[in-house]
Amino acid sequence: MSRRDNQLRQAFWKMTAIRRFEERVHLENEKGSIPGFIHLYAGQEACAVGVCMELGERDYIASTHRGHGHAIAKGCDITAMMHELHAKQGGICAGKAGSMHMADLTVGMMGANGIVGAGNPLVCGAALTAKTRKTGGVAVSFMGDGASNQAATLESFNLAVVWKLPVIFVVEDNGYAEATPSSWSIGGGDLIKRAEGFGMPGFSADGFDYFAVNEAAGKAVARARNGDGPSLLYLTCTRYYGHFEGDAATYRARGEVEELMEKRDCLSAFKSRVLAGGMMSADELAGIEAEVADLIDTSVRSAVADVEPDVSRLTTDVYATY
Amino acid sequence: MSRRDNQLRQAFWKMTAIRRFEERVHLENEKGSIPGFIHLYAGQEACAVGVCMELGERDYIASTHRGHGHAIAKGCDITAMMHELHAKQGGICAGKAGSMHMADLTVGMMGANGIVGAGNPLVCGAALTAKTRKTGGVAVSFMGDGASNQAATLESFNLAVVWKLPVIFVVEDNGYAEATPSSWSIGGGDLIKRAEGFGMPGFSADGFDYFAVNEAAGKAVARARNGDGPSLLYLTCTRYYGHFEGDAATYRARGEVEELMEKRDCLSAFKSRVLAGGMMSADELAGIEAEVADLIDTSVRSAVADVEPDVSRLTTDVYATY
Amino acid sequence: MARKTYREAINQALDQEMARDDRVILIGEDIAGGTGASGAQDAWGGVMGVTKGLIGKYGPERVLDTPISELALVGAGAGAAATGLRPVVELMFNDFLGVCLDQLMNQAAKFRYMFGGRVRAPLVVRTQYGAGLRAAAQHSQTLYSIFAHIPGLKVAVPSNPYDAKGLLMSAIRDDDPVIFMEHKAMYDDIGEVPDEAYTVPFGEGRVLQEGKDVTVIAIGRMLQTAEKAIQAARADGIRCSLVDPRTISPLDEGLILEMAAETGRVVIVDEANPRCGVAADIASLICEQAFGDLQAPVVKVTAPHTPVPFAPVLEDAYLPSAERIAAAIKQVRAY
Amino acid sequence: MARKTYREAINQALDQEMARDDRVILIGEDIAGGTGASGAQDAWGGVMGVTKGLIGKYGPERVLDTPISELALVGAGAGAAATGLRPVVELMFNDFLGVCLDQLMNQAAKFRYMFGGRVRAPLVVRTQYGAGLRAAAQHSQTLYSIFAHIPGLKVAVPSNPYDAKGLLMSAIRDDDPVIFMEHKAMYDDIGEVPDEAYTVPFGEGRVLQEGKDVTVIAIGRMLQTAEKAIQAARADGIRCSLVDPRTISPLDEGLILEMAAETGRVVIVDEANPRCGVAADIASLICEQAFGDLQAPVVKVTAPHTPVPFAPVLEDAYLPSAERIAAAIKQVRAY
Ligand SMILES: Cc1ncc(C[n+]2csc(CCOP(=O)(O)OP(=O)(O)O)c2C)c(N)n1
Ligand SMILES: Cc1ncc(C[n+]2csc(CCOP(=O)(O)OP(=O)(O)O)c2C)c(N)n1
Ligand SMILES: [Mg+2]
Ligand SMILES: [Mg+2]
Repeated sequence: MSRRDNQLRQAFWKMTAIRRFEERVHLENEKGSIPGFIHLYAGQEACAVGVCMELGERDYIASTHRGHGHAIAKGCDITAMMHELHAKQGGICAGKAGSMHMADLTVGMMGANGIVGAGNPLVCGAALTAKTRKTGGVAVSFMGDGASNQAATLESFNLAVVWKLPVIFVVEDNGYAEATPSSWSIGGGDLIKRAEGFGMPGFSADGFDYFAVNEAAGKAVARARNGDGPSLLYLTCTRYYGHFEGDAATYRARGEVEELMEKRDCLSAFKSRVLAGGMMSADELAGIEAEVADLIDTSVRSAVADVEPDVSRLTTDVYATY
Repeated sequence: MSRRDNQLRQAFWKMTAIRRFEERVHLENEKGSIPGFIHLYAGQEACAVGVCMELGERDYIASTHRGHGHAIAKGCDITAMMHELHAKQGGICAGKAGSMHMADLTVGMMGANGIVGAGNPLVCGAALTAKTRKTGGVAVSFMGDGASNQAATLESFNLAVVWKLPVIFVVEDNGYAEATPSSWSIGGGDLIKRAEGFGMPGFSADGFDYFAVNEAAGKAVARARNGDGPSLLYLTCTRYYGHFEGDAATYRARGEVEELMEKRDCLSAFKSRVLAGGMMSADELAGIEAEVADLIDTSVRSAVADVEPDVSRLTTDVYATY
Repeated sequence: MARKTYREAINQALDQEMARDDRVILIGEDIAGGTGASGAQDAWGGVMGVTKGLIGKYGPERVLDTPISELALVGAGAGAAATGLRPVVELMFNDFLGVCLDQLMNQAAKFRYMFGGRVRAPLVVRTQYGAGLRAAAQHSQTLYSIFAHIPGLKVAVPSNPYDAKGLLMSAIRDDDPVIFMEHKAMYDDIGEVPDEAYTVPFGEGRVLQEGKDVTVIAIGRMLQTAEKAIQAARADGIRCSLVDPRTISPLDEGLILEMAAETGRVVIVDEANPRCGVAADIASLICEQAFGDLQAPVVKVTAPHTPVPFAPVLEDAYLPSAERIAAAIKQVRAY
Repeated sequence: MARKTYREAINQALDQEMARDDRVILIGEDIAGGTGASGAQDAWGGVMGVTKGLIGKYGPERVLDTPISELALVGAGAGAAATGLRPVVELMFNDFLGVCLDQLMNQAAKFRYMFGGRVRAPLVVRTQYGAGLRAAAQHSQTLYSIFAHIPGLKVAVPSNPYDAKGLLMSAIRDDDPVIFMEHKAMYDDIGEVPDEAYTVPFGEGRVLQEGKDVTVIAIGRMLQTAEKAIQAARADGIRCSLVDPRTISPLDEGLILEMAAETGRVVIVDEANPRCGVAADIASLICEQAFGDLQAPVVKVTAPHTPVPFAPVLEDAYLPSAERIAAAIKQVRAY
């Protein structure tokens, strides 16, 4: 199999895994087996995967409150994630993180984040490490449209440009920050222009289209790796669920989501494209879907069977050294 | 006397007052009679005065650590300011503020500020008051080039645009933030473009030239008063003293200040222009200079003669109601 | 008297103050929700639905949705307060104070002092605190000790619907910046709340019950847990007083000292982290000012010095429990 | 042993650690100064000249000037720390924590706990605190109590040049985020400081003198004032012990309790504001754990609950004075 074929298999595997993961989390949360504040990523898969397919082991990403998709795309262990959401000892963060703080630095995932915009300074740091230690790595900050108005984000734009850091700021404009539309909250309405106002180029792409995202991400990543500094990648997309589990999303026009699901689903688009282009076969796709479904099932069973963290863990891990 | 003539008299009076005030503060600080951290505004007079001549009583300004010039331009009592710097009971803030926190809300001066960028959210609030109460007022935030990279500033840009506030963000680019040149610290190097990236127009003007500043400020203020929202006013200028009193300013090229003083002094330029244009006479100018010199002298004598705040004032004014 | 939830009590306080004084405005993220959207307006009324319905009554000029910009909007609140409005800013979670502290600590809190007493900053910041909803480390903190540390701020921590309404009305009428702490797990708590306007004064604590053996002082939601512990202690024949300071800055030092002196045995319950927290603050007050009356060490029951964990089993252990409080009561009684 | 200033001691600690470990980098505003300018490079070495000369030795890749962007640069420090560097970030004045607290409180401090113990964040934030230089309300605060309140942070408060060097070396080698508090009025203080590298461990206080009557515990620069007060008390025949906790998080509870128990009479001196401050924290520790040994109330001598005023006469009254401390010593002795 060629590298490209392999890439496509992987991309489809990851996008499917994210979708099935989120659907299952939705159900488990409804059943009451997953506690806490949950923000689902379903609908935006092409963004996380399109970008992360351009990244390797030495690269870092920082994520948001809506972090499951980025974590999976960057290579976090799905079973460990499922354990985490079930608040079990075998969780990716031993049950201390939950949905909003999942991280695995060993695969370059610096964490979901409960503070909007907070990942942006952090990737400046990861990029500084890459630059100082000459690892060749880059650092990517995923954020939402709402985050693009946050102080931390904007200050980081400038710092990354001044320090010429290998950073890619990825804005996933899914139309809303909670109940507030991005068309209202982003002054001027044009984040490419905003990026340019800080002296970095912006690339935009259709976030429903894996191939478009991947191509644009490739440019931004190459630029960063080349030592040419940061850039912004602006992706339009949508989320299928409410802002968090429990949000009725009445601020969206009636039928808005359904129409997008039908016409612009990133997984369907991917499938049509690879089938039409003869890049993957229907069997291959089905095989991956089955494999993923199985993995998600197993992960839930495994999570349910796992023990809760021992109460003694309450006071461990506050410090590395005491 | 026509309104315009009167305006020019006032502008010259204020610019001269700022210059003499700062020169005197420099001396008094050297003598040891003015304690604390002092940042002098001399050299930038055309900026503060050029803008504030467009403002009236219902308008507010917020200032910076380098606030004496803005305070005088907005109409703060010079004698009370001098008392404040001498840490006396009769100070504009009863001796509790010193140089970095001078304020007089009754004339629309919301305060010098020790936190770079912090005035920007505050003017959004003053502008919100004006908008909500329909006072017709506008609010101006003065800031330095360095402040244009601060989180609070950038977030305020967006908020002012989204709320369509009657705000003018005035950046006085005096070339340096402490020892750091603005040519290095401002990503992209173009604040007009940065403003546009947030969806507001930027106006630039030669900050050495009172007339240019005043004209540009007029446009920005008119726009805000008209309900058309915020804008940014970018002024290039220079400071004559070090960043603070005590800074040897070795980061500046040798002779840089001297050359600017000689060739680009805003007071000299003002005088040449009004004399050449027959707008004011040499006698008038000299009269104002003498009047100002006298005022500054008197203010220092008065400040020296004033008492220190009573020690009992240490614990008053923490709250309005206890 | 009507029964209302904590949420409804707060909503009514806002409503009545907005009706009474048109300088009162609300600012916050999605406090209406749907601003500029094609779907429903007032779609949220805040993440917990507390401000629901107010935009309908007072319009978008007085109920302002915002971009995600806490620093700018808290600062705008401060600036508006200094220039004639009486803004009530919602900081969705107190954990976000990390992105807006400057405008509270260095601006609003210090205006009056720095400016020699010549300005008022009648700003209210409403915010949610507290653990218990499995919201993990960045959405479960109890940070009022930081606010109380800062001179110039006042801090109210209502423990029930009645106080929530009365303290919020006081806060809005107060000429100083007030941080108003709402516990996120209490919004559905129900209590007697008069329909008419009333205020609960700042700096006046309340004695919920009196007992001769031990004085329990608890903050916010911990009153409920303390009540359970006191109940349990009663089975062992121990009678406790229970004190709710209601505002922690100003603090009703007189009442606290008096109640401490009465029993000579004190337990302080607080769900914040212990180091430099308000429990330590109150304990040190008692030890300095009521030392002669003390019969036993002043014992603090607080969260441990850890972030808030996600896993329910850990979070439950994090929060002071009725058992731990009861044990502390027994301990000081037996000392 | 060489005599050095507090400033030189800090500079040497940075220098020696940078030489020893090339993962150590410095980040801050004008910590070199003149970057990109046409005049002198390394023009400042920080506003107080503490980092002077280091860019010359280690180059601009390891000594990074920045735009005025504390939030981004503290966050960059946190991100760099989590990914393999050991950054030392200078926050010019601790008062600026208002603009960068989130990256400390919610990010760096919580990484390890949130991530289940699977990451280290060896970040040091050096910052200036303290009153006395007529720098007024926004440049004179003492905010370490806020840092100490936050689990996950360690907080060092060196009171002399020797400790400044040794604690900073420990801080840089520590795998947790450390806030390193430098008093702005102490940079020219001189003391014995070995030229060779050494560390002063965290969580180990120091007894500066022993006396049987009263135990005085003081923080940072207040050690000097306390020494004067103890001297004055000696004239009245009162013998004091003097304890320097050196780090306030972790706190050497063992030493504090032992020293408190020895005399049964304790005065705590701290220049921070009193409410929820470290003085209250230590007092409450003693009252809870050493109650049986106490002969007198634990008295705190702190700044009042006010911002720092500008006027020298007010600022001098704001700071705890030797007279006030001596009076407290007499008071607890006479109790
Ligand atoms: C600093 C901060 N402010 C507010 C919030 C509450 N909040 C959580 S998610 C969210 C909306 C984020 O919108 P966006 O960035 O577009 O991301 P999306 O949810 O669409 O993925 C808000 C306001 C927060 N977590 N942090
Ligand atoms: C938030 C914050 N960071 C840093 C400082 C320290 N500081 C005071 S003035 C200054 C430089 C400001 O430069 P600029 O904005 O260009 O104003 P100028 O001094 O040139 O008038 C700095 C870094 C501060 N006061 N506040
Ligand atoms: Mg969004
Ligand atoms: Mg400047």
